[in-house]
Amino acid sequence: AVGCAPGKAPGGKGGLSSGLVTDTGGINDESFNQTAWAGMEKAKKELGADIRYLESKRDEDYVPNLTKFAREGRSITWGIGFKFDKAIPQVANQFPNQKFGIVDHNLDGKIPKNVVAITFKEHEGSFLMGVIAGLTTKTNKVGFIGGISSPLIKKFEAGYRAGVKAVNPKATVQVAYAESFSDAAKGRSLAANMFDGGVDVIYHAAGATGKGLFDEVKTRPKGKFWVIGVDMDQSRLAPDHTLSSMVKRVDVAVFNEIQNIKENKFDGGKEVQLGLKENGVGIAPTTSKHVPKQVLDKVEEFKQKIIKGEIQVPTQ
Amino acid sequence: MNVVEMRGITKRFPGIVANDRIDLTVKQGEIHALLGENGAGKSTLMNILFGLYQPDEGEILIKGKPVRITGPTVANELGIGMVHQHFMLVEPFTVTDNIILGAEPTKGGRVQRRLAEQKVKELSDRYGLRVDPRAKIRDISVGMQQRVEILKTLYRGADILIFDEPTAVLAPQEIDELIEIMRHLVREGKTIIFITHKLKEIMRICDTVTVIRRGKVIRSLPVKETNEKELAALMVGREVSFDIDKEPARTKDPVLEIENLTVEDARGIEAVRGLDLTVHAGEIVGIAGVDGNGQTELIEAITGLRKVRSGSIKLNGRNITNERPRRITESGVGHIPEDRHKRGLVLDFNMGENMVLQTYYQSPFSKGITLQYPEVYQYAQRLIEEFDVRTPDVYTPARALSGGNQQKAIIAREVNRDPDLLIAAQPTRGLDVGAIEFIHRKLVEQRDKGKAVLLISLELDEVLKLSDRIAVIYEGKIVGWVDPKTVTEEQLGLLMAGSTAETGVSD
Amino acid sequence: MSKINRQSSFWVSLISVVLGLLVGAVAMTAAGYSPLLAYGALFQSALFQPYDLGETIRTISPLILTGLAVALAFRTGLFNIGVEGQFIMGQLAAVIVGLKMQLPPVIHALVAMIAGGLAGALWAFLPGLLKAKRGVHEVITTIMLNFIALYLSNVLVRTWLTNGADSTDRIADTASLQWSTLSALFGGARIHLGILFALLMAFFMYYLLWRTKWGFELRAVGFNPYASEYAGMRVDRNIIFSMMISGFFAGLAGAGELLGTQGYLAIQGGFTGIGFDGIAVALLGGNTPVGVVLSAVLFGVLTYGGNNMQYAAQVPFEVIRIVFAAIILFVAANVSGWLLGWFRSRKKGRVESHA
Amino acid sequence: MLNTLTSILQTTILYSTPLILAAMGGLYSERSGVVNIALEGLMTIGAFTAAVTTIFTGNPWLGLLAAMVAGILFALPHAVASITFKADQVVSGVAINFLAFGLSVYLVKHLYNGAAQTPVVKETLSRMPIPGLSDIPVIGSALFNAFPTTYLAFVIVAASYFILYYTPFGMRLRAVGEHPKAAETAGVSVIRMRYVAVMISGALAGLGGAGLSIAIGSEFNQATVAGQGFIALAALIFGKWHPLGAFFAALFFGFAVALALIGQLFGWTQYVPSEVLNMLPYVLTILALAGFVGRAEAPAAIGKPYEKDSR
Ligand SMILES: Nc1ncnc2c1ncn2[C@@H]1O[C@H](COP(=O)(O)OP(=O)(O)OP(=O)(O)O)[C@@H](O)[C@H]1O
Ligand SMILES: Nc1ncnc2c1ncn2[C@@H]1O[C@H](COP(=O)(O)OP(=O)(O)OP(=O)(O)O)[C@@H](O)[C@H]1O
Ligand SMILES: [Mg+2]
Ligand SMILES: [Mg+2]
Repeated sequence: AVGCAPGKAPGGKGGLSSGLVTDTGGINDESFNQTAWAGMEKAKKELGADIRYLESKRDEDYVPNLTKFAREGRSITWGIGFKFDKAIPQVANQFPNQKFGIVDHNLDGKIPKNVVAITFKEHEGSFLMGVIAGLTTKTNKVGFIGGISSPLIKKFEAGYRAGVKAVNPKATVQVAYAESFSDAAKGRSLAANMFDGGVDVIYHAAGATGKGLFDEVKTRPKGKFWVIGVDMDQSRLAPDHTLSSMVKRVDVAVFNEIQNIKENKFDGGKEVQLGLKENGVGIAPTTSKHVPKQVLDKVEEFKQKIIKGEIQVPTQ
Repeated sequence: MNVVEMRGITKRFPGIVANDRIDLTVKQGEIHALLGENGAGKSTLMNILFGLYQPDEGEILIKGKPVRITGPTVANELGIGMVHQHFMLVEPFTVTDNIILGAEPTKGGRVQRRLAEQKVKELSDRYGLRVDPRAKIRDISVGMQQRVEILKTLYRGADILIFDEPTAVLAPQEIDELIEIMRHLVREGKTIIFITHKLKEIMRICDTVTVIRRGKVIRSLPVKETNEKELAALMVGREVSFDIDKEPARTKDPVLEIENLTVEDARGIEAVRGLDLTVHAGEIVGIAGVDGNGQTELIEAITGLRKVRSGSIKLNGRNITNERPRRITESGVGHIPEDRHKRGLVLDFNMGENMVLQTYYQSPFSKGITLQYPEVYQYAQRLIEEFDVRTPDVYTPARALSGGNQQKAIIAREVNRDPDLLIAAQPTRGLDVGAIEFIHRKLVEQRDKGKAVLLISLELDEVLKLSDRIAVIYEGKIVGWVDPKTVTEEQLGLLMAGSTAETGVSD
Repeated sequence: MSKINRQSSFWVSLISVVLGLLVGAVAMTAAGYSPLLAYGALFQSALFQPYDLGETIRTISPLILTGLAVALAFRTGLFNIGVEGQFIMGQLAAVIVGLKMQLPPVIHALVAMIAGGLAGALWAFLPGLLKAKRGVHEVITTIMLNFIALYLSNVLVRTWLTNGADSTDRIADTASLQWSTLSALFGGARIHLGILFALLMAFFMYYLLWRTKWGFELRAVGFNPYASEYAGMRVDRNIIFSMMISGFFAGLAGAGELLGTQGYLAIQGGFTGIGFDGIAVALLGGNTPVGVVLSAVLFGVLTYGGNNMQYAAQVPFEVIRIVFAAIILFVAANVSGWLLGWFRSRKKGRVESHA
Repeated sequence: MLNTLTSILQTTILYSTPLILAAMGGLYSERSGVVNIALEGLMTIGAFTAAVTTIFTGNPWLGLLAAMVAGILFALPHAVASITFKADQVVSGVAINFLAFGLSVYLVKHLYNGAAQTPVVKETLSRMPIPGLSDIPVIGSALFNAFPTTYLAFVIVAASYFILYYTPFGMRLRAVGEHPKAAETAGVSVIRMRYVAVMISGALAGLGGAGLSIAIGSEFNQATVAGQGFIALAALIFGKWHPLGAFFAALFFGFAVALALIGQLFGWTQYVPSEVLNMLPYVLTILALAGFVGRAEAPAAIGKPYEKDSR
């Protein structure tokens, strides 16, 4: 069945409008939902778009939330996070005249014409984190803490491993999954045990579980124990102990697509992959605070190699 | 001097006036009996005196002074102590802890148990109340629990003691002991208010008796000027016959045959040890014994509620040892359980449902998988009328009935199933004489219809009156058989206490 | 358990609901939001459009079932706090049948539903068994099994059902509970036949407990296991049986959600909370089938409509949870009964003083 | 090897501390006869209050205090409903859970611009080594280089044991939970004892929650407590309503979590998926219950509202 006629399109300059549906993390999750919203706000400021968001309490809420924006006739409706992989195509098919965007999933290549799928090459960014970790470690033991063992998180792990290996073949990578994105205590325990076992740099891709990592490292001597953040620049969680963060520019991606719509350049049915080359992933600006110049140079060198395709970063 | 004067006490509960302008005067140093049917309002009146309930009207004077007893603490301060009908003891606590609860001696915030135990010991020596200060309540006999209750009041310095049906749960020896204790207490200057359904006890030790019926005082008179017959009539409002017209038993084939039975109690200790027992059709066999000598385990073993270690139980010649309760019930066993609230009824079920508790799955109450409620209620209605169970209707939950009526309902259910063997455990505990009379008649009726009846009771009177033969149980064994027509209470008492039989009839 | 099964009258419940909404209004006003705007948005969005109505009914369906699951356990003297885990197991079984079996349309869905119910029943079997045979408190075992179900479902999704993906493929269309005619009627909402199962189970619970001989046993055991044993009933068997029926309901709820609403199973970071909501639904519904259905409707309306409150009035959704809490408290403490009594006595007093 | 032992011990303690505190809270309430399924909600409100207070004042000790006060305040409706209004205790506990969860997240969103979590708490409680003791090999750094909340938990367990079994207050509390009418006739106010017990339970559960947000962790979000209140309840029942029993049950659970975590670091995930490892604590608990713990004797009067005018 085709959805009922779109309601009155919301205002905004030139009728430009965008809706964002968060996953269960909520709008201010200090992660991709928040970054995505930052992109929306930029679109409001610079493009005059009318922007709204809806938070999802449960996975079942994705469809009605997306539908709500679609019925309002928003220029584009976003589903933020890989968990939208089933909801977006479903709603997009119900509303063939509306446009949609999904972040962090390529819908396995079966992307409807009215959908743009944005994915990030987290492995590339993670590779650079591996480079930093591999060059920083004194003990030749580095760690990785994952949230839930899922393909997306494994991508972080794989890139990181490759990065470490590329600069420090002697170093070993200790890996643990908390099987939760919200258990800070578990994150902290894992971190403490890794540190006690001789690890001196830990990278995480574990959401709020990862915050336990910062809690733990803060209590340890400065300059000896390091952590690397993810998604946003997390340096402020432990300014004296954070080497770097692997940032994902969801904001840029979201903004760009809204701009495309405004300029009638929307190109649906395709996956937009954002890697180092597209500035979709990268290293946090605060990295220079603790990471010495020669390491940064090395990072830059690898970055260029990846961009040029000289290095293929594995994804699993 | 009047230590207690209650004037015009009225207490209403929803739908009932439990105490209707009651006057009660108790003199210093006397044992004052309160007598009345079940539900007459005795406990209510005493709960008011002890501060648990507040009267709606009326006043109370203690030692001549008007008082307002707003709670047990106030009652304690006024020197009033109460031994309740249902014991107020904390099971997992020790004797000492129960006695000192609420008035603990402390030092530096810590309970002084050593000191308390010493005090308990002193008190118990002084009044002849034997207890083990360190034993847990759940491990001691009912008699000792009652002594703990008395000690509790004495420890708080009570000199007006209320005993609410203290003898209902005691064996004969224990009753004798209690009576001694009460006399001792009076000699020490205490005053006692004594509630009982047993007229004999009133005649034995009381000075004054006040009879209550339906919440009103009928009469208060010195015990010397009355007799059992008159008291019974006053209480019930009609003549009560104490004797049962019993024809000689016409004994037929054995119905229940138990050989060499061994059963463990809940703690895994052997409670029944190699017991033999036979009950024939057409007779009532009474089991006499002090509480805790394996009676409960014996019944539970026969009815399938407890596993048998060894030995055999046969019903009409068929082995039913360790069969499930349902099979045993179906093969013809009826059981009036000793704890009616725990085993006998589902208090939240209505009377109709309770009346088919064992037979709900049989025709006509069930058809296929469905219950046939109209049939259930019809049947229940019939039983309720036949057995004169006082309940508004069959849809009333069992919880709402008085103890006597609950018991009548159970008896109606069990008797009506027409079992070959009827086990009656404490069938009249806590009931008034009217109800007792009714139940006794029903048991004899069963016998006369050619059924086998096994009666287990702590009430010696009852056992003597109803039984055709009496088996004495001691430490899990039948230690002797006696003929109720010839045996004396003294002889029976001795046997129950474990002294080897010199008299008695053999099996 | 007698008190917990007390049935409160319709008026008492209604007054509690109104009072609960008032509490929510106070919470909103205190934080500077407009309760009128918020509640307006709530009810408007839950009920007025066919699409939303359909989605509201979809929200209600699993709540009825998890509510029934908790209620049935309570009725028989058990506290099944493990509905959440049984729900997950129901989802898991349904997705397995939906993906791995090939069957004709209606039959496929039916088989998947039944598989879900049975998986829930099986997951409840263990706590029932441990309670019956070893006296282990069902509250602990069911709490533990909730977590085990969560991890089990995740590992199976990642390893066996997919090649290391975050979520499974969609189930075969033959297994879907969605019915296009029905969806079309409700503007394309995901309303599905789960609601029929839910209502059917409500009737089933009523019939089982109050019309059959097994129900007689289950209730007797719930009220008084000792008397039931005395009456020849198998107490242990009944405990297991009732846990399993409870789990069956919970499993159906999970299967219905999967086959009707989601169509696939994803790796979960935590519980959905539908099982815990079931506790509240059951308690508010006085543990009767009709009560459960009505309170599920209330919960469903508030839950689905609550999403719109934030959108339309910027009020955080969580205020709805405060409203739930207040309603439950008011019903439990019989505040409205107390108020009614007070009101009547005042009215009576006034009449008398006039006379 | 010794290092591993230390790690396991340390993780055990870290993970069980909040459970111990909440279980002790549950102990008071349930021993007085009031079921406390609200532990989860009380921990939530404690965690929330502690985080917000510490952010505002910069003093985590004030945070702890505020968490206890908030716990008491939130236990009150449970007390009023289930003691005074004689509501079913499970129902009222469930309501408290809803209330605590709803209100805390509602307030977080209100206070912090729609965020699902508080900002990071800067002044958290950190590990406090006890001079001398913390140098003991193996156990030293695990037991005596712990968070203040851990020491508090240990002290509270010991104190609870003493209070329950050696003071008049404890005797009365237990009596009220076993046979309230008996206590009443002995001059103990059942109502007052139960109120006090439920409030203590709020304070301790609040403290347990605070540990999660300002000691082990450094923020409050809706997943901060994530079922630990229920696990504390399970530990209480597992420990048969005894302070030491509940203590060891909570430790046991923490130990199982530690095993699962450390197992990963030893690379056990090569053989079993990490989800399976993370199931370990729950599986072990069930095995322990089924294997050798068995039947638990609840306080006799638990769950029954006390009605003065009844028998
Ligand atoms: N708490 C109560 N609520 C309502 N009615 C009560 C309550 N307590 C007693 N009653 C009613 O008051 C009446 C008097 O009860 P009471 O317990 O005083 O009788 P009793 O003389 O002690 O009887 P028994 O010999 O069986 O002990 C009974 O009809 C009983 O139904
Ligand atoms: N809370 C209550 N509400 C209503 N009625 C009550 C309550 N408590 C007691 N009753 C009434 O008390 C009466 C039973 O009291 P009674 O003392 O006669 O029983 P009983 O003979 O003492 O029972 P038993 O000795 O077997 O315990 C019943 O009529 C019952 O309705
Ligand atoms: Mg009485
Ligand atoms: Mg009585």
